[in-house]
Formats: sequence, structure tokens, C-alpha cells
Amino acid sequence: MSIKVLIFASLSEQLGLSETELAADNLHTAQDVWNGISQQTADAAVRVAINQEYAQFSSAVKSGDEVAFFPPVTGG
Amino acid sequence: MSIKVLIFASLSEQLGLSETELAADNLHTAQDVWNGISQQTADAAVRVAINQEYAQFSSAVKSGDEVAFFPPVTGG
Amino acid sequence: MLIDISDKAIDPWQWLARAQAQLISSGALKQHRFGASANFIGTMRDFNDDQTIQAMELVHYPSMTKKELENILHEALTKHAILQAAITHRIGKVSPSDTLVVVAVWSAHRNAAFEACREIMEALKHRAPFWKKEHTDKGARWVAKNTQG
Amino acid sequence: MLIDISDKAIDPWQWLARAQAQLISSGALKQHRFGASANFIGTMRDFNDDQTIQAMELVHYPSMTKKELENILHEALTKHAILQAAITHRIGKVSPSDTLVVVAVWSAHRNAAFEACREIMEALKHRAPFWKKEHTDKGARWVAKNTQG
Repeated sequence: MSIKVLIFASLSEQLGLSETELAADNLHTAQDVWNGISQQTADAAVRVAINQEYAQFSSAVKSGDEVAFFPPVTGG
Repeated sequence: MSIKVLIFASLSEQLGLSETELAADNLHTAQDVWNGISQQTADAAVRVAINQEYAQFSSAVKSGDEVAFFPPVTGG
Repeated sequence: MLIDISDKAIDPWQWLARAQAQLISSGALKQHRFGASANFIGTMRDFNDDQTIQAMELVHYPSMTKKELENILHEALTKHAILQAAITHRIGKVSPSDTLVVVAVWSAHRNAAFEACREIMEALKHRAPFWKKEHTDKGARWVAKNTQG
Repeated sequence: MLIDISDKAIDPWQWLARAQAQLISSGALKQHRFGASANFIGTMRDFNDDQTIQAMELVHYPSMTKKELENILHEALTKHAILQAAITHRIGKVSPSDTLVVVAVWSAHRNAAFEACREIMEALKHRAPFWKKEHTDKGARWVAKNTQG
């Protein structure tokens, strides 16, 4: 009963973390997941995706979800 | 002392003429050149070029010029 | 700028590769300095206005074609923040799926390339002295005017 | 649609030629039915924000990249009168003048191809989960955000 967390690019370097698993208990939103990996408030530019789709920090999460945090994308 | 006249595409077929030379005497405008090759009023869609640049029927012509008449272009 | 008129089949991607290589080797386009290239490839379809087209003939006014295409590219190079631009256009007898025209623009950033490429195509369609004669089941006919796109 | 992610050098014109051939042979694109193709090629430059870039690293979020590029092409195919669309994007270590991205759109008429190609590139730049890390004289730095074009 866990949530997989991925962090990419500069954000991963800042947090010193690229991937982790959190116990799903008491994690109701993406914000809760963020609070589980960082004591700091997320920069306004940080994006969140739940199961590979863009979401909000207020979006619901559940056990088995993959939640990703990353800085503005810079592809192309 | 002449003006070279070129006619292209459907207009050339309508007039039965693709190229001719007209004596430059009394030819002051592209309209005069048109009158030298056709008794009919030019269709509003007919374009005229003088020395390979778009012009008007009222534009001046002189001996040595190349004057072309053609229908709307359909390249590309 | 680079302008070709071809009475033989155009391979659009080979032409694009060669055009870029030629512009770079002549010094007209600096490698490592363009971040964007926008291309347009026009291809002959086998239908138009609900009629099947078997073949087409493309005629032009050679000396004016050259001048007008130069004018069009010059205007694009002046108006937009682009580095280079190139055109090739087919003439003569063509068949469905043949390439009719290729336009390519190189720039540092994408917006200028997109805008210039599109404007060059619009200008070419409205100003370059080419004419199409379609050969259909019911005989040959001159195309009266270009579509709005 | 056709989506490639490549950790090897992309020859943009070979990729375009192959993408079109593949879409035609699979029946996804009917030969003789498209009159227009708009392409965009993004290339690595050797400078950015006044600094010389020696190399760059492109990382991504693989499973989301695939989904998001599919979403982007699906939206373009739904919104515009286009017949097909394709993308390839480079990942890994890249050098100046390497191709980073190619977008191609096929349609009956040119306006739809131009508009869709540009919108796909904008969407890709703003939504596809790729990140660039530049290696400059002064060390490595993550690109903070994409330019407006």
C-alpha cells in the first residue's frame, strides 16, 4: 500500500532525490505526497503529474499511484 | 522600336497567341498593348507584368519593354 | 537564398538536406546558429473539385518566376528574424504524389521560421507565375484559381 | 500517429522520409490524398543567453513522455483537418547542430498543416516532460524555461 514518487531534473538535484516510495496511509493529495519528500513549500513553478498525467497539488492520490514532481519542461 | 508581348496559360489559349512583338509607336500604357492583341476588354482577373514585375493596365510602357498578360497564378 | 526550378521529380527530403548543406558550405547559413527550421512540402493530389486528376502540367514564365521568387524570399528575409530561406518548384508534366513545391526557412527561434515559411507559401501561391493544367477523365482544364489553403 | 524517442543522432530528412513511408505502408496515410506537409526541425545551437554551449543532456520522464506526446498529437488530429502527424525527439547527450526534435503533419490543404504543426510544437515545448542540462565553459546548468519562440 504505497505511492511511487518520481522527481526530475533540477528539482531532483535540489531535493537530492529522484525516486522513492511512500506509505499511502494519510496521503490524500499530491500536496501530502510533496510534504512527505520535502519540508519546504514547493516553488510555484513545480508541476505535478499523477499516473503520467498533469494534475494539481490538490488532486487526490491513492495507493498504487505514481506521483511525479518536476520543474518547467524545456524540451523541443 | 518594339514591345515584346507574352501571354500565358488559359489566356494564351483564349487569344490563340502566346508571344508577339508590337511596334512601340503609340503604345503608352499596358492597356494600349492589350488593345494591340485583343479587341475584347480584359477580364478583371487578368494580370499584367512589365519587365517581369507586376504592373497595372495604366502603367507606362516603352520600346524594349517585355509586357506579359496572364490569368491568376496557380502554382505551389 | 536558394531557388530551384526543376523539370524532374523532386525528392523533398533529399532536396532539403542538399539545400541546407549548400547554404552552410557557401557560408550563407552558419552551422550551430540556427535552432529552428520550418518546411512546407506541396504534393499533387489525385482529386480536385470532386474530379479525378490523372496528370497535371505546370507551366511558368521563367524570367519572372526567378525575379518574383527572389522578391518573395527577400521580403521574408527582411521582415522576419530568419537566417536563410529556400524554394524549389516543379514544372512540366507531373503525376499524383509528385512533389510540387518545397519551402524551407532557417532561424534562431521557432516563431520566425513558422511565420516566414507560411508567408512565403502564401506569397508564392498568389504571386509566383506558375499555372496548372489538370488532365481529368473529362479532358484537360486550366486550374482557375488557387484555394485559400 | 507516429512517435519516436531516440537516444541516437536523428537525421531529420531521413526520419521524415521514413515516417511518411511507414504511415503510408500501414494505411494510416493515403498516398495521393495529402497535398500538404508542414515540418519543423529543432536543432541544438551553440549559444544560449549569451553563453557558449559545448554539449547538452536531454532527460525525460519516459512513460509520461509517451502519453503526453500521444495526447498532443491526438488533440491536433481532432482539432485540425489534418490526416496524420508524427514526432521524433532526441534524448541523452547531444552536441551543437544535432537535431533535437522533428514534427511533421500531413493534410489535404496547407493551412491545417501549418497551424497544426505550430500548435504541436508549442504544446510539446510547454507540456512534454523533457529537460535540458547545458554544459558551458562555466559548468553545467539546467535550462530554467523554454523561450517563447
